[in-house]
Amino acid sequence: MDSFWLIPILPLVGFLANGLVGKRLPKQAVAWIACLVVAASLLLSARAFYALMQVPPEERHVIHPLFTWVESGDFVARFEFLLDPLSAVMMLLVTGVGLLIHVYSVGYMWAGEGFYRYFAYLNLFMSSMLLLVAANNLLLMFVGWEGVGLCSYLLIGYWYFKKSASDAGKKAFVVNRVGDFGFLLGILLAFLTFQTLDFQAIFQQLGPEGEFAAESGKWGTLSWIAFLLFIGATGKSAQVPLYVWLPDAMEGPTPVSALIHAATMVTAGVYMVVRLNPLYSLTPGVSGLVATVGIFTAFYAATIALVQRDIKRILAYSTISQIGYMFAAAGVGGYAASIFHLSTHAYFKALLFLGAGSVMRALQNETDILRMGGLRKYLPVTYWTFLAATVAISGVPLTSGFFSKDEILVRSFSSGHTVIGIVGLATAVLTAFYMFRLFFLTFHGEQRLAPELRRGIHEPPPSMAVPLVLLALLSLFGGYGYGYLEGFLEPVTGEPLPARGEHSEALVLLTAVASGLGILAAYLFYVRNPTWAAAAQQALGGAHRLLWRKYYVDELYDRLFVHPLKRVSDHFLWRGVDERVVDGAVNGTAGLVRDLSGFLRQMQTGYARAYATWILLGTVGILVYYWMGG
Amino acid sequence: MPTDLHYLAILPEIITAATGIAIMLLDPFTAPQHKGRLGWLGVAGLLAAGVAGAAQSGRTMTAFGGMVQLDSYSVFFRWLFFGVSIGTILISLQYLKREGVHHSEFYALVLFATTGMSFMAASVDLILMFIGLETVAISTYVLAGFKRSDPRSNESAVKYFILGAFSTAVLLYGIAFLYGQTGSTRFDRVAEALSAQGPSAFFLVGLALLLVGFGFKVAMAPFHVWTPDVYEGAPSPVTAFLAVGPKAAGFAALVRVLYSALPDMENHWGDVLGLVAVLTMTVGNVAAITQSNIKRLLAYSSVAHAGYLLVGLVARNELGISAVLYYAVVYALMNLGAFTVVVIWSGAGETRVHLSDYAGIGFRYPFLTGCLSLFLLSLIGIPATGGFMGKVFLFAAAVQSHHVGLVVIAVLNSAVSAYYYLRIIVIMYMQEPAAQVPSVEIPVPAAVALVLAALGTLLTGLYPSALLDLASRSVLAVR
Amino acid sequence: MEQLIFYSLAGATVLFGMLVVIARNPVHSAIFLIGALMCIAGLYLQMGAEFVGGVQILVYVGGVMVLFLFVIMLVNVRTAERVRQLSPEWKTALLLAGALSVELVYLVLKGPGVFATAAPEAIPALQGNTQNVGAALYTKYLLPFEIASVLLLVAMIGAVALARSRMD
Amino acid sequence: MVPLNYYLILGALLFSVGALGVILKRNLITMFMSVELMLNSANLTFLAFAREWNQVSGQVLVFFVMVVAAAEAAVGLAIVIATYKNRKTVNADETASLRD
Repeated sequence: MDSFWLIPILPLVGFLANGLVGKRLPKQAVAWIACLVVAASLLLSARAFYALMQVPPEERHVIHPLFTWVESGDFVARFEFLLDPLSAVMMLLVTGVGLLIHVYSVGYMWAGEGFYRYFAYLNLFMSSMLLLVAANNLLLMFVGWEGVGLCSYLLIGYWYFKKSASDAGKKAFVVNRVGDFGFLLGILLAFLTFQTLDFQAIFQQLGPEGEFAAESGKWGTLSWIAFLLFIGATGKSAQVPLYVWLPDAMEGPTPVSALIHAATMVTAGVYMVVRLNPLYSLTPGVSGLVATVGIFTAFYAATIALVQRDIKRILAYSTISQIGYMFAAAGVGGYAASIFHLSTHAYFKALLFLGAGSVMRALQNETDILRMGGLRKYLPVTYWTFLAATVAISGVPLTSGFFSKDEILVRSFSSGHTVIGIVGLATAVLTAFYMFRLFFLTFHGEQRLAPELRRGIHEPPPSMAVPLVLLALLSLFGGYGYGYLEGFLEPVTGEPLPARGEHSEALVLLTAVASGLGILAAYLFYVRNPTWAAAAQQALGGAHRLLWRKYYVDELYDRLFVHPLKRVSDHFLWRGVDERVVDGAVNGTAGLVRDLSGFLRQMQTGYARAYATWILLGTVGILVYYWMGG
Repeated sequence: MPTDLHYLAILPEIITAATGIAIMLLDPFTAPQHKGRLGWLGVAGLLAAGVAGAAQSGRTMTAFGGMVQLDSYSVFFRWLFFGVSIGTILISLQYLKREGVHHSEFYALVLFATTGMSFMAASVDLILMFIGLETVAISTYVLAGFKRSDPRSNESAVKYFILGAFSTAVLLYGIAFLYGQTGSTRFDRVAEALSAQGPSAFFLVGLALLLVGFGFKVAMAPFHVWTPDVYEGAPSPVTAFLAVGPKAAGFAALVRVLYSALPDMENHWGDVLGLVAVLTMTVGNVAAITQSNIKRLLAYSSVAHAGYLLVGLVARNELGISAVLYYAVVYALMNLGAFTVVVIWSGAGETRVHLSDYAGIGFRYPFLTGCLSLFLLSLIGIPATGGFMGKVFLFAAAVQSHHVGLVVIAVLNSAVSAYYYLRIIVIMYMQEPAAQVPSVEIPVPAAVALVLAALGTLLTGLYPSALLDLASRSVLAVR
Repeated sequence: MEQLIFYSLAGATVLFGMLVVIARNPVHSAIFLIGALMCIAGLYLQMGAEFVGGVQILVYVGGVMVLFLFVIMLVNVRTAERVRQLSPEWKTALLLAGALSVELVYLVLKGPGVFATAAPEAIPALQGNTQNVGAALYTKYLLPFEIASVLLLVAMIGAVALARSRMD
Repeated sequence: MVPLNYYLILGALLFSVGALGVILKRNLITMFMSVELMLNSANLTFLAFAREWNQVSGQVLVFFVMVVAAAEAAVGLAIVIATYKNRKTVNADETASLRD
């Protein structure tokens, strides 16, 4: 158990090795290094997990200090890792899925240039993600938080020669900075409030003996902290209103989308909320907001996914939607349910992306599902594994997704959040519909491929197929351990809510029905009567366009934020009005007012006397301030 | 006759000044192709001065009639200044040769400016501080115009000089009022008189004019207007020096004046500096967004960073000043580093300073661009770099003293700043290179400076305790 | 009488100062500036600061201003004269300078005005103003004095480095 | 004896006139001359205060300021000459190629 601190360090070693000398190594060596360090981390995680299971629940809490990071007066932050049930589950998940995707990547990225660079970034990402998960204080968590963001940006823009890719990278970075702004403020406010950033010390103050009472009904400091941190979560986990970067992030290599933008990084926000559950439990106002934002995002993103045509974008909106479920669960107090869905989602969404990657690889990077169809007979392995993931995400009974989704709905209803439960059910129908639409259009029906693509469609090599199969098994059967998981997490997430209410059997049925409805509809529209789809699109012209353009949110943000900022910088501080206009305004009979505004515009005219004027203006300003105030 | 003529207390400054004089004396006996040796002599002198400073660390004493104070604070800044000057000389050696202005005056002036900066941090008397400041100013006027056949360098020097002289006059007028009110220029006497009389009108005038004078030196808005033009036109190593050395010296003296001489007016200067900090950050960052010349961009970035440093001053607590000291070091490391890359890449005649000249060179010059990326990430404030820790300390200090609004604006600003720093990285790694990527060689001394700056940036981010401890111990001398 | 001298010197100083700003020809400006400096020297003498007054005339008027005149001649006044001397934003400039003077005067009047005169500094009983200043320079102000000499060295090196004819 | 305030007001006026000159003039040399006016007003203020305090140190300070002014003049005029050699102008407005 003591060696668990190596888990985040090992991938860092891999990053350094590949980053520094990878250029000179053969590709095999690069791949082995990258995969082996992750495999070693996986082994250590498994060992740590096993070791935790052996000790009684109240002892499942190990801290490994590395060194004192910062110490100045009251301000102390240690570089130390925390091993408890929550971090153990997360580490196991991250390293497990991470290893499979590393292996898959070897085959997927083999042909391209910069092989070593890709794996160096990927290792760095693993290291940052594990740091985020293992951190024992908010500041260290923020380091991991920023680190994964940076890697995500590097990997989105990996194909930097594509303008769309580098633009998407920038967008991801900038949007995430907005979220991080909230996160950092939250950390600072937490420090101001608790005088510490250590999780345990904070929780102690939040506990029954601490001085903080629950802020039910009023919005106090605790609520502000929780709210600011949640802003960070909406950025990283792509929730409304900061979700806009994730669909664009699909410009990155597909395994990256699978690992970072589906299975792990984007769930960091959920992890953070669950990690800080004592805080969120005391702030029902913010928890309600978390649940509302989550379920709204789930529904909203699902509606957009209904009409998209790009296979990866559909999956991206589906990711946004599923993470919305996780937030909804966390918001209604179902922290264990949230982590449960997080893990099942990691399996099936990683699998969906890897499957999509396999399809794209076979079709030379075609992503438009309207130009696929009938691939079932060419790609049997991909077909069957993709089907496993699709039934799981659609919540077909007895698959992993069914159990986790059902659990979330049960939590919502039993805690009295009926509206959230109902919207959740509706979203489940939509999910089943758009996922099977994707599935049918890709693998069934007539072949709509461009003729030049029809030749040379072939299954991926074993290094890619094996991860697909393993993930398929997890997607199908990964949901059976929930009872155990809930008990295991109890020291962190607290007592589970009063056991499932009397309606839970009915809910199981409802969940199953919802998924069945969606699948049936998709079958009718896209397999049985393909003409219906076109007719529906015709009939719903306006609504369809609204969804197709994703509610025009990108355009709206451009109008609201990007353009004004540009205009301010272009016109106010820049060159501004050109010299003639200023001179003309001043030379003529212009009044004093225009004189002054002329000055404002020509802050950087290059004239020394204008600069002296600014200095003098500042002097007069300060003197006036003191005159008035002093 | 003062009885405290402790020359040992100013030994490091004596060494730097004497080295400067020695360089000028040896100049006629040095063949033009060997002028570099005089630069190395300067480095040796600075190292010796640093050692002399180290020998005195831990001691506290005043000397020369209570004009200069040897304490951990002055030792801290001495090391910073000596380091900055060594870095400047290292990156200048090749540059001066390349630009055909290899005169030993350059090294001598850097050393004299270092002497002046040292005195700015160590003086506890307004008049000594003023003379130190002027020594720095006059040396740097000349350095800015050192490429005297280059019209851009001329223009840079002209603007710097005229505006510098202007702000000097304002500062001096302020000192006159403080002297008039208190009958002394010594910080402790001024503080005594202030606590006895309260903030009268003359104190207010004096403070206001003092803030303007220092505002010019450290480039606070709206007194920053000279920075972009002067930084753009000056020879790049000089720009690096200007952005780092005199600015840090300005902060060193400003902190000392405000805390030692005018502590009882802290609400007066705190309020104004709070407003100025907001203005400075915002103007610097917003203006940097559309710059296309990298020197200009870094100039605005240095304005913005002056704003962050002010946040620590406004916090008015121990962590705040420690953070200012900490960030001054980190800021020096990352800026010297970034400018070193600019110096190397700009090529003969500094022709490659446009952002588009950096297009696609990322994988051709992995060492240069890797270092530059690191410095830029640190300027953004990405964790694991010194820039991040520095900002955390600054903002935490302000939060501790309940300046939450200020911190919100500061954090928002640093979020905005990510955009333009990132643009450079994007251009380097993600754009098509120009038709032919020019080849540059990386001179060894500059490479050494680059590696040291990069290591420092990383080290201060990964293990900030050591430096922060040093900074917080140094602060005790001021408070 | 004292008042009368003050008023006339002060009036002349301000007048010369304004003429420096108003004059079109830089040579005229320089000559007006010399006038202003002389008047200020007179004020110094009136305040009993003979040494400083002497230095003002010797160094400022005799040295610095002559340097100014040399440079003006060197850079060819003819071309300098033809350009417009005043900046187009003169209204704003006047407004700002006016505001500055009003503020400063107001704050001066608001200030304490008369001080509880402190005890004179304990300076060895030397005869005359010049001796006193000299004694202070070499005792209490020894360190600034030495640094000032470095400053002058810097100025010398700098001026030579910038203005010498091309040797490179 | 002339009251202190008279000198201070004279100093304030002279300072303002000097500042006006800097922001108004276009000729580098006359701009610099205006700065000299400002420095002198500071000196006058120093001396007036020194007389009020009955101290000699104020005079010493003035002496130092004169040293500084002389040094500034030497360097400043050298810069002007260097500029003139390259641009054939001492007009500050024509020395404005560095700008946003």
